[in-house]
Amino acid sequence: MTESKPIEMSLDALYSGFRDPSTIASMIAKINQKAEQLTQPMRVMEVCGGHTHSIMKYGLPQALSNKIQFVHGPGCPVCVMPKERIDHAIALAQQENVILATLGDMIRVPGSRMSLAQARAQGAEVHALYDPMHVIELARDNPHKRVVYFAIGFETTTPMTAVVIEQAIALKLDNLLFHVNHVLVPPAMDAVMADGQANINAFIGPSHVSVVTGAKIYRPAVEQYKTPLVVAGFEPVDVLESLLMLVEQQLDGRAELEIQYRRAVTNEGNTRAQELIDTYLEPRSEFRWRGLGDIPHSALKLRAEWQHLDAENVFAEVLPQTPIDDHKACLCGKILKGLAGPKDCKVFGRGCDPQRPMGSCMVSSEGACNAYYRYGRISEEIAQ
Amino acid sequence: MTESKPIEMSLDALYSGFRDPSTIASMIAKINQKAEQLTQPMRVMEVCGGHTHSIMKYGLPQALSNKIQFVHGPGCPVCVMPKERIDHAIALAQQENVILATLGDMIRVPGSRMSLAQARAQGAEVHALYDPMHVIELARDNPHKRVVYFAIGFETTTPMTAVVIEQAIALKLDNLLFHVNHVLVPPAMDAVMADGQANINAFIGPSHVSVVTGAKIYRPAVEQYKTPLVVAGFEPVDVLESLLMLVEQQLDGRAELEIQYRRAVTNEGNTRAQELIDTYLEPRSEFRWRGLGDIPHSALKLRAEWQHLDAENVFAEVLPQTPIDDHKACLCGKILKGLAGPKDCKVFGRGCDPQRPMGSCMVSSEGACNAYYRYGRISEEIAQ
Amino acid sequence: MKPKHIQLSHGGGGDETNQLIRDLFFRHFNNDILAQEEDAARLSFNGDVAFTTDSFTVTPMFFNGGDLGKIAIAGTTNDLAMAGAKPEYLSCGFIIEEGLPIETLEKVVASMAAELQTNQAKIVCGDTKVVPKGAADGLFINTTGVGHCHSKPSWKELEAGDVLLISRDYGRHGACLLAEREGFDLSGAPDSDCASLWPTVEKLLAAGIQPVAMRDATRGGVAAVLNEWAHARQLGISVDESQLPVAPETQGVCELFGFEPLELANEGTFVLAVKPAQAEQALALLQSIQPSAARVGELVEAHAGKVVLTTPWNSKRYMEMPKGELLPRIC
Amino acid sequence: MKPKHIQLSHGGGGDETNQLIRDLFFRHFNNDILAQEEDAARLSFNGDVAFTTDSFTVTPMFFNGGDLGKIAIAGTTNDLAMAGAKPEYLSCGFIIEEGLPIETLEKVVASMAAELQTNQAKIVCGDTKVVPKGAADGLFINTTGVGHCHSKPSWKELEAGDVLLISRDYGRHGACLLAEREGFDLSGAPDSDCASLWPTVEKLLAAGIQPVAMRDATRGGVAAVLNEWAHARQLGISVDESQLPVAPETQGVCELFGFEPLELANEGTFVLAVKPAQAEQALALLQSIQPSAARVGELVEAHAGKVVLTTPWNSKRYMEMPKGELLPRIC
Amino acid sequence: MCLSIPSKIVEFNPETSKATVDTMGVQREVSTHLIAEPLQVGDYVLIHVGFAMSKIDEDSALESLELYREMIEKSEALHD
Amino acid sequence: MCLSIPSKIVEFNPETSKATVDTMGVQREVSTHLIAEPLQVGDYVLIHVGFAMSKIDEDSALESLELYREMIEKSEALHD
Ligand code: SF4
Ligand code: SF4
Ligand SMILES: [Mg+2]
Ligand SMILES: [Mg+2]
Ligand SMILES: [Mg+2]
Ligand SMILES: [Mg+2]
Ligand SMILES: [Mg+2]
Ligand SMILES: [Mg+2]
Ligand SMILES: [Mg+2]
Ligand SMILES: [Mg+2]
Ligand SMILES: [Mg+2]
Ligand SMILES: [Mg+2]
Repeated sequence: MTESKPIEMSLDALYSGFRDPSTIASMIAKINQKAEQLTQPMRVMEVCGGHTHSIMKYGLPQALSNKIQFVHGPGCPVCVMPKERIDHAIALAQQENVILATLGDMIRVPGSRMSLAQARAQGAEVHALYDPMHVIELARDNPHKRVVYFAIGFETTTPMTAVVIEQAIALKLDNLLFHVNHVLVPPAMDAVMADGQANINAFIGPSHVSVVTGAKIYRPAVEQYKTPLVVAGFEPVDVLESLLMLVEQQLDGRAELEIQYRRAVTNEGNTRAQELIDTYLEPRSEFRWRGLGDIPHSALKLRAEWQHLDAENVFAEVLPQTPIDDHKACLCGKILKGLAGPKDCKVFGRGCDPQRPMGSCMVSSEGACNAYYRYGRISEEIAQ
Repeated sequence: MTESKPIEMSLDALYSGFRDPSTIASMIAKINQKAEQLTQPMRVMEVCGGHTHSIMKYGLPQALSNKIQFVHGPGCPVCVMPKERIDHAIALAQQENVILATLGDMIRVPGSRMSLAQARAQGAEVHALYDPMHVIELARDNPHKRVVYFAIGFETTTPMTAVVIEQAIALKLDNLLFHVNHVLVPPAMDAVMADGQANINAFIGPSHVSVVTGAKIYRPAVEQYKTPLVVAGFEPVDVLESLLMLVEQQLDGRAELEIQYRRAVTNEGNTRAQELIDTYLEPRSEFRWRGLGDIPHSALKLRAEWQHLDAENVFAEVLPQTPIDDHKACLCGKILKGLAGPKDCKVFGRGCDPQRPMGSCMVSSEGACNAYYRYGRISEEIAQ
Repeated sequence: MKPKHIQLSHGGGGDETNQLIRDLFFRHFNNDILAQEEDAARLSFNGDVAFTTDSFTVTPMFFNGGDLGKIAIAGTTNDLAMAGAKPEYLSCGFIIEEGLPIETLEKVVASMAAELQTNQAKIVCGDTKVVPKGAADGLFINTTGVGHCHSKPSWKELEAGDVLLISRDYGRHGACLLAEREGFDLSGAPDSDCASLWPTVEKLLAAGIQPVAMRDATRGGVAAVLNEWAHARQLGISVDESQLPVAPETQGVCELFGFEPLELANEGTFVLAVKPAQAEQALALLQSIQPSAARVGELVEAHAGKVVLTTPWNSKRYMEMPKGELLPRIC
Repeated sequence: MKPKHIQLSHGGGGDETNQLIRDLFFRHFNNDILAQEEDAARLSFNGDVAFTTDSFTVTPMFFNGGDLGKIAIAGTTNDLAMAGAKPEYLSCGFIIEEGLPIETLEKVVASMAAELQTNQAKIVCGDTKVVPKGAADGLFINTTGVGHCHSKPSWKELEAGDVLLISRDYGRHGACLLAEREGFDLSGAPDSDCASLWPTVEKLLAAGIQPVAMRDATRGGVAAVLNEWAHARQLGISVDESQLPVAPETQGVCELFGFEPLELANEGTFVLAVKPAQAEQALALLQSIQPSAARVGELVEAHAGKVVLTTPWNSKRYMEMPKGELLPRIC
Repeated sequence: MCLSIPSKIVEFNPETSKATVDTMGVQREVSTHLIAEPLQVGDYVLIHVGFAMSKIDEDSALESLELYREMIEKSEALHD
Repeated sequence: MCLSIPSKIVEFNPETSKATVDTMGVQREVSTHLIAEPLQVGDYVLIHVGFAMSKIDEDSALESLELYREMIEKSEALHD
């Protein structure tokens, strides 16, 4: 075997390189080989829904040793959105001369009576955007209507909302309001771990949240819960390399914060993005998460000086304020802590399914119950 | 033959009674018999387009002696509308957030570049109403737009516009404006007769204009031009009875104002309607008529105190002000005076036809050229 | 939360589309061919067939005497019937606006199913598209029909001397819809004539009537049919005005707005040309079904290309080809 | 002042309608049957025919690789071709929004005429409706097609062991349209695959290939076809993920918005099931027409009703039935 | 000019100045803002673009109709 | 969470804070408001909902890829 040429940088290298089947296969082999040495199964929570998607799409659980078990975390912004907030969006969209805009598949998520897609079908004006900046155009093109941007997402998407707020202020767009639902990863991790019950041995840390925040935000959790965390990229090779790093920590008895996704994540993150967020937004005293309940300081809102842009303030009278509890039978809280699996839930597949989700974990394809409903039984079935 | 029962009042009697084929036949026979005594053909102008319609629809020229010749008058509000006024309507309709509303088939009439129907097809918001009161609803339903009522018609339709103005003021509808094009019959009759050239021996006076104004408005013309006028209903029997009355006047050497349409027309007319008109509208110094040119005091406008409701005032900047002359080849002026017939026009049927009218008389089915184009040649053709 | 309104996802070609097709269309249109669930229906024909299409949009969707669904079947089966063909198989294409209540859709579909029954015809293939709110007006339906020819009437066979009959009083559908137009607000207007004509045609053929030509007087009304025939054959058509059957309430709507009943649309009224020898028998048969059926005139050599109305006092005038958009007359 | 835009009067059934039909539709679709000017076309058939319908709405109306007119013909002739039938006769129904530039309509009609040519098929009857501005989105077209069957593939014949081929790389049409969606503003997206498939099917049949089943992967994409087949036959379908042909630019659009190429619509790409003995020959023939044609998997007894993808590292997962509305993924 | 048709009042509400009128069996609501005289159900009025524009003088109408009947009778007598 | 994809800058306008990026042959305009470092054509960035959210560290990416290649080579060597 001769020495090969150095790899050259290219877009293709960035894609194919991290999806390469042979790399995946060797990485799997290497993990499985190391995992042999684990004395008991390692329960790894991927915090982020994007990772859940990759893990499912590339069939990693099947390929990996039973010693590696995945626990799907709370990191899907549509799944964790409590019904009362979706009801807010619908109530706003149903106002005369109000246009509600939000991102992508958010409009499919059911509130207590319907989804935004259903509200739209019934006559409310709802726009599913790809690009948050489009609300600026929407507000400009509809000077006689008020446009409400229903802002959702974890730390990844928050800076984009901040840019839009900045632009709206600069352009004096007085018909553009914001309904802010940006949630934060660290408090959610705390909510999972805090009671000491959770059965989680390692974390795969979010990719793009970390691009914004920097890896530093996970340090307190790693230290407090003595649980290793590797910030991982989204590609299958990224996820596998991170798993390898976690297995190695486990075998070494370490509980450290590491970064696998070094090509995009630093310890400090994107400081300009952080400053922008800080200028316009501040933590709420608490926010209700579907599946996890009320979590202190777990979401953002507009700062006091921008109250006139806050749809929660401007439309206070028409927004329903009753919190809606999770369904009693729903085990999402336990599932998120690694204490139960979807099959343990009495209504799984019988009352709760992706078409009519009863709990957070069934809402989007990144939820644990949803993923299990769709893929989970495949090993049994394929085994035939 | 026994004495018949008295006729009873009913809607049917009001319709069928005045359309009864035997009555029509006897009336025709009686007129033709009397007309024998006329030493030369009697040229009767029906001032009103509605009468033209009846005369054509019931085939009266064919049934009547050649001694009775019809001259179709200027009394069709859509035909006499000059192109520059239609251009106004189009310019208004094409404004952002302006809705233009007008009555019925007005939207088919071509201006200098297109009709309102074409403007609508190109994106302007144009409503063809049956009932002028609907502009009130239109203005209410579109608080963020301005609604312009393009008011058209002779004295018949003017009081309805006055009621709408009254309501708009009472309801403080500040987004409802008026573009007033109401025209007056007496100045148009003057324009036809004034130069002494016109070859007209008798007038059939309008039905419903007269309901509003009373027959009194024709007295000056009858006296000045020593030409008899009979105010006639619209039904075929009405028209025929009026003709009979005119033939009798002619034979007696009289030139009087008579009313055939006594069931609806008095000398004084509807005084409430007259007062309403007077409250909101006043004569313009002059108004251009298609076919007849500029005629002094021949149309109405909003009174000075209602200028803020006047679209001609409010939108002065966007309204084209160049008057558009009739096509040089067009003989409408002469045709209206009974000095020429459609066949005398060089472009009749060759360049000027109902689909692309060049002159006033071709515009609507009540115009002389239009009527002749459609019906006029039938006697020749049927004779084969 | 089963949706009560059509959503874009119902048109996406996925599970929700399939559910809609199965729960609604298959249930109401159920038949052996549709049950094959092939994208294209397989049919078997021998000999001459007629093939015709129409798209249906009607405002309001439900009106006195019918609805969009009834029209969507009657309209296309009538074109087959007018061609002397038995309506056998139909396709249907739905274009649905996001937000249409599923209940509304179901009413329309049930009405289609009932009207298919009248014709003993089947929907054998279909298509469903959902467009975003505002991109269509509720529901548009296309139906395309095919069936064997039992007779071959054609306007090309029209000759001077042929007698023209009309199957009932005309202008009802147009008057009915005008009355429901926004801003007209009428009551007491006529019911639409909306109906399938094949049963009538079948009886005519069974009685030995040989129709020279038939045409249902839809858009443009009776005036359009007669003018098109006169123009196409370059023959005259002579119409006796006093024989024209119009219901008083149809006339009433026309008086109010200055419309001409001859120009109003019909959805179950047809003009039939027969040889003089069969005119009386055909008329009697038509009148046994609709008493207002009438003999309206005949084809003549004179005034080629024109339709001429004769009044009782023997004046004549042209019956004109209608203008496109029906607007209330001002004069 | 000849109008440059469609007006309501063009749909009124009067002179203006007739002019539009004559000047535009007859001119472009000109053929012996249409020239008869009957409301229903008269055709002659002997034996089995396929009959299918589709309505077409596409935003934007013109896109890279095609337009509404091309799709309107290709879509329906493809359904006939997939049924093993030669596209012979089509009807077409236009629903036109008031205000559509007549030039636009003519471009669409000319494109239909060209695509008919590719199929050697004819439009033999039609219908035109005009709806008020705002009541439709520019132009909707329904076409319904009929033609003799030259073969009778059917999903009902699918059996375990049958090999599944795809005629070219998939997802292009969906990716092309997504790129033109408001707010997406992409350049460099793939051209649509929009094309008529009968010429390809004709070659397959001529070469002696006996298709077990064929389906064009339109709305819902390849994922919908495979899932429907698996579900309908209660057989499994096993797909080798590494063999699935997707163009890089199609993949690019999907990466940007989180779509799955298998779920994107195609308008000229089909899945073909053949017996294993004919698989190689059929694939070679398909590749001679489109080099990206590929063998994607086979029917199996296992995991009945499901489509299972196998990765190169031998992991398996379900290929899912697409959700209805394509929305960019947030996660 | 201006189409106008005889109709019969079947309902009348002086407070809203609205009447329902019948035209050959078809009913419609019209405004009576332009009529100064008292109106009542059974009256005949002329309707123009949604407004009653005047009452119809029944005596005069009947007088005309009687006149026409006489005329026909005379002319028939003539032909007899 | 949150889909984000590597793309290459093919055009950049610092005044409008807009860049055109290429993603597997597809081009799109994105906002660069969130990037503090200087950008230039040829740079690789991560794109999320219409924004460039960070530059990609090329050295680090190549380092990973080299590592993977070595790993494969080793495991192949193992199997040989
Ligand atoms: S199956 Fe539904 S109800 Fe049960 S745990 Fe999962 S999401 Fe909750
Ligand atoms: S034919 Fe036309 S141009 Fe000639 S007089 Fe009549 S309207 Fe005028
Ligand atoms: Mg709203
Ligand atoms: Mg406007
Ligand atoms: Mg048809
Ligand atoms: Mg039809
Ligand atoms: Mg027909
Ligand atoms: Mg289809
Ligand atoms: Mg089809
Ligand atoms: Mg199809
Ligand atoms: Mg198909
Ligand atoms: Mg038709």
